[in-house]
Amino acid sequence: MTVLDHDLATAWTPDAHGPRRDPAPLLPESEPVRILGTPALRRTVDSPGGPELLRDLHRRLVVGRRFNQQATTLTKQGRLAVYPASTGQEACQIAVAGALRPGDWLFPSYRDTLAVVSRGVDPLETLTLLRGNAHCGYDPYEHQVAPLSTPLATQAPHAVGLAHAARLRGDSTVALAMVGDGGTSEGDFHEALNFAGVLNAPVVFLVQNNGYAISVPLAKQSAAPTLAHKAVGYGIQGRLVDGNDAVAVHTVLGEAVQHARSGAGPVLVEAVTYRLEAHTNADDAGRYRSAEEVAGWRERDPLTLMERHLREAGVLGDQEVAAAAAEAEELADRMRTLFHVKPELDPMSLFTHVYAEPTPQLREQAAQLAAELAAEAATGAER
Amino acid sequence: MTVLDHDLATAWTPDAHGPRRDPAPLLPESEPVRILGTPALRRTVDSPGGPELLRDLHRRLVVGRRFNQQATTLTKQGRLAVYPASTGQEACQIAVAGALRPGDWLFPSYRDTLAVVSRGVDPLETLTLLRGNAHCGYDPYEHQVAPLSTPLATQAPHAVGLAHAARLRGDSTVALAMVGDGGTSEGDFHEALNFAGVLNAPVVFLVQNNGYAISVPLAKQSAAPTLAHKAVGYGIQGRLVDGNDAVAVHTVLGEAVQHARSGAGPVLVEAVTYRLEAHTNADDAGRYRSAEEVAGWRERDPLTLMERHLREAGVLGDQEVAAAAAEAEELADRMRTLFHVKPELDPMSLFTHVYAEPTPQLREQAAQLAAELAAEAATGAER
Amino acid sequence: MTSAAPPRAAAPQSAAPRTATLASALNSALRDAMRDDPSVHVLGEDVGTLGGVFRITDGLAAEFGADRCLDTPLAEAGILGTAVGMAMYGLRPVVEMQFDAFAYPAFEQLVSHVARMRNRTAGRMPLPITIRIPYGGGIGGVEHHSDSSEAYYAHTPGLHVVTPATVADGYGLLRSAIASDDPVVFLEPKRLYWSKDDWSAEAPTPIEPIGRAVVRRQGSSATLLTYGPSLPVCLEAAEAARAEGWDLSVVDLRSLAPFDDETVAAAVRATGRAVVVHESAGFAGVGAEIAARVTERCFHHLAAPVLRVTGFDIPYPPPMLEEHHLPGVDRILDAVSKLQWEQ
Amino acid sequence: MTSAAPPRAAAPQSAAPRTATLASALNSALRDAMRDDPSVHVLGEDVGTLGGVFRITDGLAAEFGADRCLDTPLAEAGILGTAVGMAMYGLRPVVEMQFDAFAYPAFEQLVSHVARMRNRTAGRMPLPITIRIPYGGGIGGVEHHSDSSEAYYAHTPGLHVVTPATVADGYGLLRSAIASDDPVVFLEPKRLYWSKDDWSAEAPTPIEPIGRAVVRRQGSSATLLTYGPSLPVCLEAAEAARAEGWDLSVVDLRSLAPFDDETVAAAVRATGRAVVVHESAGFAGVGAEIAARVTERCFHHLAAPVLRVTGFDIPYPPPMLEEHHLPGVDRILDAVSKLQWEQ
Ligand SMILES: Cc1ncc(C[n+]2csc(CCOP(=O)(O)OP(=O)(O)O)c2C)c(N)n1
Ligand SMILES: Cc1ncc(C[n+]2csc(CCOP(=O)(O)OP(=O)(O)O)c2C)c(N)n1
Ligand SMILES: [Mg+2]
Ligand SMILES: [Mg+2]
Repeated sequence: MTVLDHDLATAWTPDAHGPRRDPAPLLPESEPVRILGTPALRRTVDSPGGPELLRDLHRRLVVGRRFNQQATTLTKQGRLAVYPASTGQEACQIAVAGALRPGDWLFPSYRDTLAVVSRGVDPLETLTLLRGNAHCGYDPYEHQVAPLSTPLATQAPHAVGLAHAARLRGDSTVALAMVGDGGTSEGDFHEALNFAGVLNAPVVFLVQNNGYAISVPLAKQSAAPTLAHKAVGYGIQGRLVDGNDAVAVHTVLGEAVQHARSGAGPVLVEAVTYRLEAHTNADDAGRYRSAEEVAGWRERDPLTLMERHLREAGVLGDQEVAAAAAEAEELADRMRTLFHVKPELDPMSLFTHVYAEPTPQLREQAAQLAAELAAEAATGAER
Repeated sequence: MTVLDHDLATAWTPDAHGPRRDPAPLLPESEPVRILGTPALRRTVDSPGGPELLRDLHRRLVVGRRFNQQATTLTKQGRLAVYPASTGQEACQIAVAGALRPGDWLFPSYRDTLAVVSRGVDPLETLTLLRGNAHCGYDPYEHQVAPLSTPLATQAPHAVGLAHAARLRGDSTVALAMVGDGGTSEGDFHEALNFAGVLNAPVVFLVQNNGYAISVPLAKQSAAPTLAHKAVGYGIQGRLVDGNDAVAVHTVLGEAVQHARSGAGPVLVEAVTYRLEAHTNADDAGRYRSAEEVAGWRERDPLTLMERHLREAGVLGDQEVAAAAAEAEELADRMRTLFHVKPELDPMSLFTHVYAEPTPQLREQAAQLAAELAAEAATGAER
Repeated sequence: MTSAAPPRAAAPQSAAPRTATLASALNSALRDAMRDDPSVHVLGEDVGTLGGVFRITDGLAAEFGADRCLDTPLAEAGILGTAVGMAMYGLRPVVEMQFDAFAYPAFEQLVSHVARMRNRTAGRMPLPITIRIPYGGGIGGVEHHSDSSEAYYAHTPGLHVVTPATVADGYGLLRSAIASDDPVVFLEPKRLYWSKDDWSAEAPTPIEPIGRAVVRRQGSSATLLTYGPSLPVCLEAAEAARAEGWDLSVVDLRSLAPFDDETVAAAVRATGRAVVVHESAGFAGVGAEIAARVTERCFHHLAAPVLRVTGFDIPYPPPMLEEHHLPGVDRILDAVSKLQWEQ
Repeated sequence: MTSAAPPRAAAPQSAAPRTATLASALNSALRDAMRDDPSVHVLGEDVGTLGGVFRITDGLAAEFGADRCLDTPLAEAGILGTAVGMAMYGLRPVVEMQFDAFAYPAFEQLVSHVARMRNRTAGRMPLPITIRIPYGGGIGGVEHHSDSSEAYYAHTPGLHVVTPATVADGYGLLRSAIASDDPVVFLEPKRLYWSKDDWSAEAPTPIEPIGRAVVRRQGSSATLLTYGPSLPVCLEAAEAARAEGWDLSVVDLRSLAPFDDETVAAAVRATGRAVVVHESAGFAGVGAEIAARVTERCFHHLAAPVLRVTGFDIPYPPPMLEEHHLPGVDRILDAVSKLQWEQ
């Protein structure tokens, strides 16, 4: 006598085919998807709109790099409290913005300021959190970007909930959540992917595997074959892509978003990349990784790769490179100007948005602060 | 130009082969392992000690079932506050005890009282929690059994920590944690498996997939091909076994424990089974599953299966069956006797084990209660 | 999104008040809120087909479909995190945590996101989420099924913390909580689920605004300040106190945050003596806040320090010992007797 | 397992006291505890190779190996849960949570297991775990990096909650915490990490027992009750108060649970007036407990209600506004001035 799978299935699930599914289609590719340096690049070049797309990606990479550099400079000038640069990860950052439509939602992690800016949010508003004058400086509803999430992986279930709600409303919205390799260890990552699988929510999880969580290398973070293999445990699609190949990330993320939008289910994309700078300006990366390792990755800098391959393919020339550089300088200029102005601070704003209406307790406390400020002002005026 | 995996590996990991590993060896079998009703049973029968093993498993199943029945009866008599029966899951429960050596540790979930008793813990001490006179009634160090864990999956990281500590000490201890299908959704389950993979801790996770978390069927809990497929995301071995086939569970769990003990790494075992009774005596299972479904599973009752197949194989006769039944009655008798005695309760014990030494605050509070009790006693005496 | 939908018009039939349990009033509140506002969604473990382990969501999946009353996977952080995302998209989620202690896995989502999202976004992204948590002891529950966790929530800025003690408030306050544009931790005293009172789902009580305490008994000797599961105990104690010659006021706080200083201070000033009563551990419990703020406000009206009768500072005991832990009538009267009457 | 190992013998060389930071004293305490007791293991995010983001575990992995000072995966519940299992097997784990708000994911493990395991097992399975948490604001940290979470822990029976404010206590109390057979939440005021004092790792201060407050300044007019990051502010306020004619006592609680009622009540009785000062939100904060219990014990010695100066009941503000949130000298003096001096 045998216990038939088929019996189990009918017993437990509304669907006669479940819960057992063939894992094969869910498993990621065994090598990261690459386009630069492969025949696929040529096909892109030859496709309609291909050269424009490639040049656009290049331009956004160049501008993105400049954004990272300028933000780092701002920390040195004391105009930002702290900056976690995504230098080296720009291919992932800009691809996110490219893969999403207006109406789609982005759920960035604390390092993903460039992705936020690429989606259209003002650089000053994006960097408010790191400047220190406010928490989230932008209106999440303006460009459909959730606040930068500092507690790691906690924004992943938000993306699932939003995608689920949108689907219930009949909208074709996709939500994309960004998590680091370290963030995949958190319980919230697991719960988000599991909910996504069960709800079949139109959500894409992008893991930027940059090899480190601050000082902790991937091998101490996970023993998985790849992080993309985690997808199978949730019955969702796993994808693996070279995160330094801007064309590949753009392509794979685009496919993932399309997969989710079509109702085919969530996707987990692992982009293999590297953080070229320290964790933040406050970190000393020399304590945990070698100069040789960094040098090796500098050779695979997403910008360098892109420029070299596009030049080789004949879609990029000195003129485009110069134009991109000029646009980058413009952004940097704008950032300098924006950050030159001291932020206006209103201490009384501490009480404004704790609740829809301040509680009686907060009204008392606000009155106390107001009195203190008035007294200070009076003392100041006296002097 | 290509980015070589090999380069990534040397860059990020101490090990030139990591982090990419071949997932194939980690994936579970596509069908649950079965022995009853397959040629493998014959091989067991013919192996040295085989018939004794089989008869022993049968005997323990029969005794285990009786344990469940008697405990359920005790709830009806008001002698247990609540009882979550493992009726239908006895093959898993007894296999656990069989797979572990003395010195190994068991981390049971709230339903796993039979596994605890099978490991040698006194039934009265095991059931204290559910009787309501104390929390954990047994000394965890006596039989190396952690307290029954009510918050789901929270005991899984404990098992990892203990296994890790034992390995650091040079002991050959294995820890086995039991989780339900519902429990696999919790963040703690994920974090435990991830830590286990990274630390290569000698730990086995047994998921008893009984198809429901209270009323929620598996299809609403997980979209994974099987729960055992979750293993690959942690770089550990997944196994799938028919949880109603006592010989198969015994075999697979034994292999898993051996795998872990040998240093080859953790194992996740999914045992496919069914809870024949309601969630607890307080639950009304008719609200969420059909009589037909239950009837179908009754036909695959682990006891019935075992008896039928062992009789067919000629290793079990009326005499053994009667002996097992007698032993079961003996246990039931003993339980009735044990539970006939009212538990001794000492209200002052509330303060004894909050800290190694009571704090001044607790001493004050204890004095208050002592005074109340004295006053009550005086009033009682007066009357 | 309505911020305070009116109660539903009374149903056609009999207007005569009938008896109802707190559980059924909560169920009515959920049902009426879902009928009035399609953006109200219920989610949690076993809330759908089963109707919840306490049956508070009974019948909702049948009436509104599985999407509006969703059986989720077993993961509390995931449940609350998903609700956050749903609220971001304009829904009004009502989350059920199965028991007090099983809300702890969602603590980070609650403290770091739910409580702060409005503030973080300067008011642009409010999260109108109601988090229902059956709490407290006295039902013979085994470990982890009897925690009183209100202090954790009351201490967290950005949350409202509400707890009904009567059938009518079960309805009225839950309607308010769901209609609130702020996140509300709605603590349901599970041992009162089966308590009954005159109340009818056909003519429900009006919505009770959040933030107002109510004097349940007017007395002159001393004031008992309490909430949730301890209200009936305090009322009983007040009756028993008459034999000792004390005429006690009893105040039901109903909302721990915001706190109704006005009602509370007035009630304490009127008697000059007060005892705070709650089940949860006393140390750094909500009772400490109440005692401290009452003293700040009423110092010169107080003939004695504000005393506290609370659970001991111990893990919740096993069922057979819980009676010794829970504040009972005698312990309350003991405290009242210590209010320095001889002065 | 030793329950209170003696401090290590002084090293050969110079006995002259030198200057040290709180951070380095904490580092010495960890190192000495690991040298004295091989069962002491450190684990957490970035504690190994990096030595922790605040460098408190600097050099430990180099001296004791990666197994004794373990870089874990990024998952706080997993870290604490793993530590529970290690403690069950006889190790004495010291866990680092990277920042206050990042300890919340471990809340369930802490409340439901760490705090209760000894009680649950009738004393058979104690968990001698130290949970180090850098806490509080004033360092210009962005969101989630400046929480004061002590009230959550102090309200949880089964935990000790300790917080040093001086370099010497950093060493002495951390040694005690690690040697304790009970779980200790060890809250490190991160803005004092770089504060300096006369102290030398070669001749470390003796181990400080847990549970004793200390009077840091003896005065006669009123008593400031405080702990951790607010101690230096209170000492400064006491200096400034002299100009107003007030001579203030300052009590450093050091241990929130257990609480040193004796020292505190004596200090308050001596002055008849008291102000509690802490950074965390005031509502249902530890200050409420202090005010309530001081009032219960010293009612007739009090000339005025015990007042509280605390953080506002708001999510911790962005760095550029934190100065307005944090209790400062002026706010403390304001409170002192309200202690009804005219009576
Ligand atoms: C819940 C939580 N724990 C700890 C931290 C502190 N922390 C900030 S960034 C970081 C490392 C993140 O690593 P990864 O997820 O790989 O992202 P990356 O920094 O590489 O972009 C840590 C531990 C945090 N922000 N949230
Ligand atoms: C953290 C937590 N959340 C919720 C519960 C309440 N609860 C007790 S048993 C149960 C279902 C468990 O299902 P499963 O893990 O499949 O185990 P089974 O009951 O089938 O043995 C739930 C939700 C709990 N005990 N712990
Ligand atoms: Mg990383
Ligand atoms: Mg189950």
